Amino acid sequence: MARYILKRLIQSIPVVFGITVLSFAIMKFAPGDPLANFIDPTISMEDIEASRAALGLNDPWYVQYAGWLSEVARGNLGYTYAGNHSIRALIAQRFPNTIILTLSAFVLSFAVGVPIGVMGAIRKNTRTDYGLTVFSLVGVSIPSFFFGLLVIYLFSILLGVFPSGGMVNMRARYTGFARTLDIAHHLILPAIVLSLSNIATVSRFTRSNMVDVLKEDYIRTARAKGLRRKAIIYKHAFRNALIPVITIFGLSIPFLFSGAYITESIFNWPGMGSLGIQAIQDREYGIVMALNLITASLVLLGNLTADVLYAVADPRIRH
Amino acid sequence: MMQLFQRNSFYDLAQRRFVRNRLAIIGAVITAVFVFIAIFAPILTPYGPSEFFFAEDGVTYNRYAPPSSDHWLGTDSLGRDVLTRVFYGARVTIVVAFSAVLISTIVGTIVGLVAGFFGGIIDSILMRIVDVVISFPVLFLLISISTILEPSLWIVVFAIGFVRWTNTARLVRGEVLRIKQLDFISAARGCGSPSPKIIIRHIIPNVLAPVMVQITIGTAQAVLMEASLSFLGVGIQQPTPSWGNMLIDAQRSLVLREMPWIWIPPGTVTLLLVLGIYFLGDGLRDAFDPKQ
Amino acid sequence: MNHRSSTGDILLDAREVTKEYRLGGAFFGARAATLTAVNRLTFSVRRGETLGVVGESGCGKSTLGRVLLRLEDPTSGSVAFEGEDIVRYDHRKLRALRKDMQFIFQDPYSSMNPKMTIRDIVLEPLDNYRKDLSVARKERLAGDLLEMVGLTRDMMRRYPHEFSGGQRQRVVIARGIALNPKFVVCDEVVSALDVSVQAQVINLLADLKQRLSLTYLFISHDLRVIRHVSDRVMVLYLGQIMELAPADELYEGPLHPYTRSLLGAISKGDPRNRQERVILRGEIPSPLNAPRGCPFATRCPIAEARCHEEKPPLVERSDGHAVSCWLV
Amino acid sequence: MKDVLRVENLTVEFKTEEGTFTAIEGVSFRLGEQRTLAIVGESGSGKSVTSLAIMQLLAENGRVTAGDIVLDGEHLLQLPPEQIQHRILGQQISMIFQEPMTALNPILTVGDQITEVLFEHQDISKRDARARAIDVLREVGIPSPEKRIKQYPHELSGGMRQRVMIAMGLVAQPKVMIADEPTTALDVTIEAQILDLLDTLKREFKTSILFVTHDLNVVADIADDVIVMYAGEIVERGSVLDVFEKPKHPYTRGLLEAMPTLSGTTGDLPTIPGVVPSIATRPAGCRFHNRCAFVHDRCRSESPAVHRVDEQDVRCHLFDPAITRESE
Repeated sequence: MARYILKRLIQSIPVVFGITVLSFAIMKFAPGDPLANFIDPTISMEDIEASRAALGLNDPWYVQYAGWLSEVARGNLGYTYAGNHSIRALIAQRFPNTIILTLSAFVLSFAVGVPIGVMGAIRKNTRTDYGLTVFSLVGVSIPSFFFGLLVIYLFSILLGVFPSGGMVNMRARYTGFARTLDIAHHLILPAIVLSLSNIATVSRFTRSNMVDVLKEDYIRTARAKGLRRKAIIYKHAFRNALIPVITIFGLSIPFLFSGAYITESIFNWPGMGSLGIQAIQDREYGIVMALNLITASLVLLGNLTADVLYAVADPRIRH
Repeated sequence: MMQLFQRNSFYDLAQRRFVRNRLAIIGAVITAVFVFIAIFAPILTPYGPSEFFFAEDGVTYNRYAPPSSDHWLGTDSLGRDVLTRVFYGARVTIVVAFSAVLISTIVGTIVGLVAGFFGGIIDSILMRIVDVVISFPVLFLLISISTILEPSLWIVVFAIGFVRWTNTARLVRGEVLRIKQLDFISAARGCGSPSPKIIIRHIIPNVLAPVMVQITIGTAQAVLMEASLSFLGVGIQQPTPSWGNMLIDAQRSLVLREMPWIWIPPGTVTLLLVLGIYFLGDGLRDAFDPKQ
Repeated sequence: MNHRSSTGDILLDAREVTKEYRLGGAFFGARAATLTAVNRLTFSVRRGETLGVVGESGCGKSTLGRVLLRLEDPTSGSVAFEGEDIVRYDHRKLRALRKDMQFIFQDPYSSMNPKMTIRDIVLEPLDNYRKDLSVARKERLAGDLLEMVGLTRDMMRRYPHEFSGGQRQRVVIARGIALNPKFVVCDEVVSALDVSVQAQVINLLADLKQRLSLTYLFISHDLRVIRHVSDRVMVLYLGQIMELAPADELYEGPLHPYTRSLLGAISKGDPRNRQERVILRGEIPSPLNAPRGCPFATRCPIAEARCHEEKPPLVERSDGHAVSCWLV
Repeated sequence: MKDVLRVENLTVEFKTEEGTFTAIEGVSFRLGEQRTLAIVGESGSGKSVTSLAIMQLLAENGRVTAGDIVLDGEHLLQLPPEQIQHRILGQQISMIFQEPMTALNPILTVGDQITEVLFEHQDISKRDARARAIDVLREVGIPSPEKRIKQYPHELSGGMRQRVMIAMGLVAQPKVMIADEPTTALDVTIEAQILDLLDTLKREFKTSILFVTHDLNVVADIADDVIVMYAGEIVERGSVLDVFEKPKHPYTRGLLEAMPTLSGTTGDLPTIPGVVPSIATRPAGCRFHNRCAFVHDRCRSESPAVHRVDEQDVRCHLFDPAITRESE
């Protein structure tokens, strides 16, 4: 088991390296100079050159990469071109908000998706199953921004039960538990929007696994043993069907971070997604690079966790 | 029970199962309708996609006009006909999605075939590259690429193709590894067929079915990606209509609140097209499924 | 078939043939386990004979067949076919060789490409080697082959899944003899078939052998089938030869305790005579940690201390009966 | 002798996309106390469908359309499903399968899979259940059962897994155990062990065995009585001695002759021509007529009745007492 984890860790070293290279490369290919925004017609060419040199923009790419990498390794993500703010501080400010949103969506995806999938499988080819299948297909088909707008239109404009955006009520300035409740109130719509297509994916995957497992020989054995239906479905089928669902854990993470870009911008949620969109518009490559790096690392970590969980759940790998 | 199905190739069988699947047929019809609209947009609507309409005073633009007999779905913030833009938007969406999937399928299939067939160090390198690409959240990567390279239709195509080839590569590699184990590959080797012939005659025909399913799913996802990029302003740019960029206006409270004709139609057609393609893909998968 | 136990010249000669597989990571930290599927086998196949190879799972019989035809490369050892060592053959020479050596697979379901018609399947070897022939000529030839194996020409346009197991196995045989090979490895060719069909295929193979002067290496786990088809029989256990003898000799006077146990364990097919079964205790050890001495020592009813320590050599007696056992 | 299991006129249909097919028709037999009855047949004969129908484990599209199944005086087909599940399956009748690897749940321990049978049907403490599981594992010949009970199926060899299956089948001491090809996936020496074990346990547990197989040699070794099935019908029924020594039905005779024997056969094996018909291609009249050497006009049109000859039942016109025949 320890050896297995070690092996997976070592395998991810080249991937981490690749991630940093790709993050860096994307930014280096960028046309347009971040300094262009600051060119003051009154300052001299020498001054521009001097400030370029100070920012290291004249060095060859590999020097820049090496310098950047060693800084990153020390936890320094650099500073913004404009205002010289610490990127680490900027992201640290947004990071928890994105985690709150994605984590809620993550929990929602599995808490809702798995039962739907199981229900579809055990009622296979009934009206319930067809209904759930169509629901899942709609879930993966609806563009999240459209769904977000529909939800805002319905629940905040027409019904007025949920706020249309933000994370806290700016006017009320709640504190303590009331503040938590307020955040939860703001969280509900974006979490639903972010999780919908993941719910659909999880339920489709769970259903097809469960359908396959129910065809297995050991299910027939369980029936031959005279076990009651519940024991067959939950003890024998469900637990086996759930093991592959763990792989979706890992896959959900990049998916949810992607979704957070859109969801956060629709709901004005102050997270990394909206920061990223802003950074792209401002050509703050340092921020974009840092965000890419952080999310890619989280994804890697998520996949690793999923692999370990998989091994824990499946005795065939555990040994 | 195999002898029940006399005189039928694999595809005849699949076709019969497909036709029996009601959702699949609905999906095929929806997809066909949108392709039809995309091709015949200029005939289906009397207006141009960027044609501005004037109000009755003849001076100001007829902005935000509600649905009427002239403009069945009203006009948008610049006084353009919404229905016309929905029709032309289908063109953009379908061209982008199909091209992106074409690229990703070709690249992904080649990478998957090479990695799976030759194995060893080539396989390890190619698969680590795939690992790197899939570690990035798709939209991050898409946004990064399409902003850096100055958004345009072909950049969007390239960006979507770039993030999607990995899925096909993994799928094809897995299938190749499975097929390589089967006796008929040894048999082909044993009767003197060289590697290129084995790939072309024995492996490719047997990965075709899952790749076809992957193409449909990929197309559906490409439609969503393009719409998302355009919605975020880093995809298809005005004045070219795209279902995604038609929804940008809806982020303004007034439009969202008072003018549903501007944002409901493009959102709904996106949903319909993607749903149709998914129905189609599901139908294909069930039809090809040997377990049935 | 065993009535023609000719002592003709040697067609194929295997010396110390070994095939190892490395399992698990060739990865630092994890030590790679080595599975020795075939362990230094030395034997020869005479022109015109059927050499039966029998053994239980994990004995390496299928690997042996694949290695002899170089569908897989041996880890060490040599294989001489008509006097030439084929282990060092390059691509081109190997291709020429394939014409003379064919493999017929166990599973008639996976040994044909499901997307190809019977015509294309039977034509594939001809397309590769008989470029001199016109398509029409080759098609006629394919039709002849189908008829030769008891099928009809009108099956050419159909697909494998439209046929029963026995019919498919006939198609596979037609493909196998298309190039008029000298040596054919039959790997469990009748194991997947119903009894009533199995006999048909066995007869067909015997008939083809006669007509085309073939030499067979016939691999099976079924001692009865092996007895029926073989001139000589080789008994494998954990990748090593336990006993090699003319079929009658081996079945009537088995020398190795493993051969005796095998023959004792299988049913006589006679309900009056069922008490005589010899029950061999224990299980086949994993080829991953095969015993150091005689591979059979862990289960052998008469094993002595020496058997666990030292590997017995395969000793051939005057009458062509070879045994690898310290106690015989 | 008392009959533990009585099957009368059992008919099973399957609904498929291609229409509704009758898989087995008019199957009747009796299984005596502590007897072993073998159902033997080739693929598509309906032998497995028969056993699954008794266990009410048919696939969703299968349905018993006629007949009666009486287990120890209870008419199973008239019991509600909950009763079958709660009182009958696992408790009074159990079943073991061909592939012990896939028939065991990979993520549950051996002990868990055995004890759950007890928890389901009996009021028993955890401790007692565990003790019973260890006992029964010891009975089926598994060494150090206290350790094995905590292991997962993949940690056991094929033979050991099948022993675990048998332990599971016997732990509740059922009246009948159905064994569906229990040795087909096993090696010869392991097969011998398992057959021997089943024979011993039958006596110890006072259980009757319904043994389903395609292998006549196994039948010769284990059965008291035999049913031969072909294309969904019973064609012959009798004691194992009678059926092996005086086979009546042309199909039974063909099968027995088509098997190569250990004592050595030369030349062509006698064969049954043609292929085993699939469920959709069964011929009219006698279902065997297109492969039968004794076919006459009546066979092609009229389905034969079952005739009593000596101590055997035969479904064949040749044995119709109403017809006086000059030769036989």
